[in-house]
Amino acid sequence: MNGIGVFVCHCGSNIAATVDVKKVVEMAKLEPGVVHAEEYQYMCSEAGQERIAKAIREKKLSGIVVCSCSPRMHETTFRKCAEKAGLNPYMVEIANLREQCSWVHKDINEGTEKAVILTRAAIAKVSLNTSLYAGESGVTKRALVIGGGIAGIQTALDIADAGYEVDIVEKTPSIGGKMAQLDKTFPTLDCSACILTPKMVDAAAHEKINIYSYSEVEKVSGFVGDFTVDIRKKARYVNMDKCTGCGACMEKCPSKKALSEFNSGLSTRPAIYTPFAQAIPNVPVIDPSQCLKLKNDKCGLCERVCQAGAIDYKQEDEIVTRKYGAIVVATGFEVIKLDNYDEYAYSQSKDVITSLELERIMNAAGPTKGHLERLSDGKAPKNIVFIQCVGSRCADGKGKSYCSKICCMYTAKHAILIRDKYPDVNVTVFYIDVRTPGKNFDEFYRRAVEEYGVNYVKGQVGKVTPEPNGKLTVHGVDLLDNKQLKVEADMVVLAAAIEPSPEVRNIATMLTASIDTNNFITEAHPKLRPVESPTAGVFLSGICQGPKDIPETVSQAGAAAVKVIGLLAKDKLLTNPCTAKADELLCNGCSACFNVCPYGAISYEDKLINDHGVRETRRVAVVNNALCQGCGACTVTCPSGAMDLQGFSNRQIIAEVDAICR
Amino acid sequence: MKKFLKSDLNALLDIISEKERIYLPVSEAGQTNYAIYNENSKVDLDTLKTVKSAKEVFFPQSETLYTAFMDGKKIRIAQEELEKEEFVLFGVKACDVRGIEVLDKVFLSEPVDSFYKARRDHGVIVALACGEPEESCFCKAFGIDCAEPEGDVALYDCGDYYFWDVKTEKGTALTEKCASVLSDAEEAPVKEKQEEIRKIVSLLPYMNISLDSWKGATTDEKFNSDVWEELYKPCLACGTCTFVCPTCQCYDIKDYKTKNGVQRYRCWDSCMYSDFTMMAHGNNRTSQLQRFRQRFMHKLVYFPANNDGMFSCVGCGRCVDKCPAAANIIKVIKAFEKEGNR
Amino acid sequence: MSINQEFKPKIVAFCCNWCSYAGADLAGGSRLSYPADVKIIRVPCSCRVNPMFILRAFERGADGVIICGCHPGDCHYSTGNYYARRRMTLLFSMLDYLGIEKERTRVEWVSAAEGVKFSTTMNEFVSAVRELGPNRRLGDLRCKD
Amino acid sequence: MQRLIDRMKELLADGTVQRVLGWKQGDLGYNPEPHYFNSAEELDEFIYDGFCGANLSKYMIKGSELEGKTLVLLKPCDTYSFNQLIKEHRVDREKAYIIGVGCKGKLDIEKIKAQGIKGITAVKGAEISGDCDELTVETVYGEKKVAYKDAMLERCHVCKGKEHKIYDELLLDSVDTCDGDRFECVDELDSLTPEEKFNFFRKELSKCIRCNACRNVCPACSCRKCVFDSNKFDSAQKANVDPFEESMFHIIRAFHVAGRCTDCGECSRVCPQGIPLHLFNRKFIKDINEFYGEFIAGEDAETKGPLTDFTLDDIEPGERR
Repeated sequence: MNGIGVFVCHCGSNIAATVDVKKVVEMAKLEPGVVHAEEYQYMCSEAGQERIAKAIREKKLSGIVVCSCSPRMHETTFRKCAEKAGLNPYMVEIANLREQCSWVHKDINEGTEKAVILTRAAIAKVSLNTSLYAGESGVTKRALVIGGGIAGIQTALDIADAGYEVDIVEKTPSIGGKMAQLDKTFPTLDCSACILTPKMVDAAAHEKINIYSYSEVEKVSGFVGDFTVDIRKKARYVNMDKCTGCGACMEKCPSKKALSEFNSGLSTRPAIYTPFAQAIPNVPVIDPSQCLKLKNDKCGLCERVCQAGAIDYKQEDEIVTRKYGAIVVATGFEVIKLDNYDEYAYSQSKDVITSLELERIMNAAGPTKGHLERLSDGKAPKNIVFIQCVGSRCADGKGKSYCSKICCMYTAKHAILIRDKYPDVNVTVFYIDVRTPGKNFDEFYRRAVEEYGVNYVKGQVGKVTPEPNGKLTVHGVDLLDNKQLKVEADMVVLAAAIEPSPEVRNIATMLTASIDTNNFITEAHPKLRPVESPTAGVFLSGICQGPKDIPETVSQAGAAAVKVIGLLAKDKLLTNPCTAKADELLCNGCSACFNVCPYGAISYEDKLINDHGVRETRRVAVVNNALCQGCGACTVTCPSGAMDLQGFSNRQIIAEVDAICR
Repeated sequence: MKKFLKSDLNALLDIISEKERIYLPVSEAGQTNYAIYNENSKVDLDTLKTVKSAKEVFFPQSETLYTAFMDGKKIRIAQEELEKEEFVLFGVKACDVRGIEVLDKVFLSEPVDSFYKARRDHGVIVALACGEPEESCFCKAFGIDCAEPEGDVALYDCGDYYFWDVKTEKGTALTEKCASVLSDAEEAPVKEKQEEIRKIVSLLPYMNISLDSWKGATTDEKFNSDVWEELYKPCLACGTCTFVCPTCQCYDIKDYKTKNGVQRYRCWDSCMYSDFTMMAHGNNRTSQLQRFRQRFMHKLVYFPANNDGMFSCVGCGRCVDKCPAAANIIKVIKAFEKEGNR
Repeated sequence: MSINQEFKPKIVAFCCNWCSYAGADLAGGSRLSYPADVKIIRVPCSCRVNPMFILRAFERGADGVIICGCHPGDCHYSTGNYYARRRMTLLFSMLDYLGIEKERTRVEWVSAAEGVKFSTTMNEFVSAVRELGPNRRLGDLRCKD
Repeated sequence: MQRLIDRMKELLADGTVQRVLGWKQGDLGYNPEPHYFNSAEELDEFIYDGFCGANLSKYMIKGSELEGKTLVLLKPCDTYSFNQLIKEHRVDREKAYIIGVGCKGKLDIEKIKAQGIKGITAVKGAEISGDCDELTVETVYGEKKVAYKDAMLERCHVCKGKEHKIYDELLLDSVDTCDGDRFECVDELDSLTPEEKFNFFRKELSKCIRCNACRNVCPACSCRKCVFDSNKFDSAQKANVDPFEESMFHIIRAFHVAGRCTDCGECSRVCPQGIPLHLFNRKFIKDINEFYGEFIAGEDAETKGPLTDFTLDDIEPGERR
């Protein structure tokens, strides 16, 4: 390589104030291989880029170094500029003279000296650069949505409406998710089912949407544009094609002791069941842990009453393998277990409930048919205490450090609903802060206080004691009045924290998507790429990314859908050319690289090798360029140095080290 | 014949080292190798064999030939200086002395190796007759008498004294410098010592090994033998035998990138290495069998064919001692003997 | 301290592209200064840093080598820094065992948001190396000129 | 030993194996060499005694390429290496018929010579069938006695145990030889000041002649082409020009085998300059055990090595546990 051009940018005075750019140019000219060096006010400007292009063309440069701001800022700009001028875009290196030199050093001598060294390092590196070319891979025009809650449904609908096929994989027998369990929604108090059910029906009816209910993702391989996913369709023991959804089986089923998941365990359901009346698909499943036929080969009643002949006790799990271009994770949330919070007596008293349980109690289809009553004795409560932040905002490690975000609003909603329907019930809310950012949220909260006379107490509750008379004593503190409080209550409602569904861990591993300490999936960028995961082709919808309320979830679902549509609209994807590459002459086939590759990009082949005249068949590593993301883990684990990373090769990095230590 | 008290050894060395460097066997971290003498050196003349032979004094394991310096885009080249100071190589055994003779054939014939020659011109060799020869020794097979070494001066360890026998002009000059420590001596104790050594030599297992079948051997006859196939198998392709050998003279020339230029140096190479004589088109010896054969063919056939029958093995036995796989030249010689008798 | 104040150590910092290099950029953007002795080499991930690079730096006269990567759990490539952590833990322990002062090597997890941490880390590291003086134990004599 | 020879002949005769990889008698009583025996007659020169220290597992890399099965004799410690080589796809289990041979500790001729014994013509008492209690060394300077233990290789004093980790059949008895703690040497060095540590290693490494014996004998160093022989890192330096050169070579070599080294001790056994190279490997093994939990490379052929694995809460560099 003998034609390197160096372009030093002043960046106005950003660089030039603490770096003598003329000196940098002068020193660069002395470096081996450098045939051209110049400085300019703004290299990134059109005029600056034209200078670079001109030099590339006129001096037939084989590589360029731009001494400017961070490569994170303008590397792409200068690569494009080089490409336009006929130079391979990967023959460009950036010396970061702004963020990592002029802006952090005040003395011009020091700054200049460092700038010269950084420039040398970039020259040393670029002289070992090789032209790299982005590969292409195809796109399977179908998306997979994992999770059939409101997030998944909305994402699927939006993608399908754009004309692409979508599969929804939902682990429970019906789509609908947590929203289906809610009674009303804040701040407008619409009936949750009334707004959700039509969407569920739309999804089921959409010709582009295919729902795998009672199914789970078993295995994911492949990469953006070309994922292969194994879906386990759990045995339903009911033939979906034959079932008419008449419900006779459920009525006749003699085993009715199982706790209803849909009613948060507050009522029971038969062994053969649909989670709720509006379930989609409206096809029941048999719970094998409850079914007498499956357990003891007795009963068989449902088979007899089913006129459609849909019952099939011999049904087995089925694995379906499907190809997808993109995957959306919409796995939602669960309410945390309250084992760590027994001071609130959740395990001791039936009248201490979670807010989600209250939703079911308030719901007309719920265990109490919508009557507000104590679960212990069925009496109407007179005093209800709500405790906020149970397990949220915990600094002590007992619960979650984050704010669950939705609790303040749903508690206000519950308080209003109760006061509205039962004006004689006293409602007290213990809170740390009331957080109401959102359209019409604060107004809603103020209505609870001002219109509905809900008693908000700023302070925490230390203990709830069940009394012998069936009442509960709430020991709290009022921080504003600075006094201890003892409130007698008939019912205590805990705003328990929410956490990502437990299966998200497993799914994240399969997708090689990273999760944070709270099990939320990490977004590619917290601000600028909030609906993408760092793994290309994997997108995030709903609470799997962080706590959200319904409107936020729906908008994120739409955003994820748009990202998916944008991906599926392409016929070809360009792959990152900075990938690992194995030198088959040096490869031992030892599998060390395979063991550390996070993307499963390395496989082995038995190949006939000609090693300087020695011909033999050897087991050698082969990198799939479409899968490789270029982290370089394999390059270090490889003892012989057979594995190298294009764009960051061993010799390039060593050349930089040498230049810096010169 | 002169002599000096063993207790005066340091005095003698100090006298010499005032003006000249002395290379001699020094014990360091449990091993004895040639090193430059200083007042802290743990001089060890008792250990029979240094790990590396004395050849490294004249032909170091690695030496710079020249250095190129970059100054901007200009390149300046600095030739490495030749040896110009006198030095003494002290305590060399007979086999190693012969080893240097072998190297002379290579480096002093045209084209002369100037680095080597300069060192040879300035070095005085003080040899030392072997005290207690060991089982791996077989110098006698090459006509070397370890009881009477060549060199500029020959030393004999006799009781409380080292006897000092001057052999050359260089030796005489050195003797004059050391006159204050040396005194006149009779030859009888030396003769006695020599007989003692020769008697032990006659008992050693390898000393009477026969090289007859190798004298005037044709290349084809040995080269194409099946024996190699068996012999090379244990070889691990390390360079131990080559690097401890007093006569192996192959070297590689490499460049080392310094901060502002390049240092061109040469270093010992080993025909056991897979990249030995590697060329752009590939390698002319692609298997370890070929590389293994090369070494012994060179010692026992090629070298004598080009040097009036002089073998380039001196029977020091270092490879016998050090080969990690116990493969060595003795096993080669014996295997061919057996093959010949078959 | 007084003698060493003059000593300008050579510090090589390997920074992963996604977190620490961005953290260094943020330090720059926030004008948080640190000694000019620090020169950054951009690598895709801390797991790209080969012990060969570190020894090479010392061979060539570096006085200290620091590796910065994403916080464990935040790796752009999800697991890279976990491998890097094990490798560097062992390598640095070995260097310590061979008598190379511990203070010459360091690993620090610096996120893209931690400009302040980047700058304070570099300040600390440089002053620790300054205390030690030049690296005499791992350099190659041929690189001394 | 006759039992062993008979069994090997049997296996050769019935075609189970095509050849035997074992040791052939030397001519000095202490220098047997690794050898492929192709016939029953050749086995007359077979030997297995206290001087058969060579670890034959690495020879099976080539052995795996030969036609048919090779009967290979592995001592307990060699089986760890063999497992590790299987894990790394460098040997073919199907091509090997492993007879696990007992071990009563292997001898180091250098230790005998270090006692001032010269001119050795024969050594008695090293037979595997014997008690391995005392050696009688015949020399041209007379007969000498050496306690077997005093002539044993360092590695046998800190033996991992006499249990074979992989074999087709076992023959001959072992004797436990472990009477030391293999990490004591590491602890001792760790307790020194940086200056002292540095001086110790500099002295030892300065002896290195870059003969590559340690590397080439090492079953973990199974690279087709070593990184120090290739230009991948601009690191191909044949010479020991500068002390740094050796440090770099040995640090990187130890790092490359970290988590893979079975501590078979061959590197130290073969070093012509007597450099205690195992000190490098032991350090890594000790650290790995301390930091990531007890791990013995080659205990099986499946477990992921510690450097190709991690846990979320691994120790941070520079910390101690």
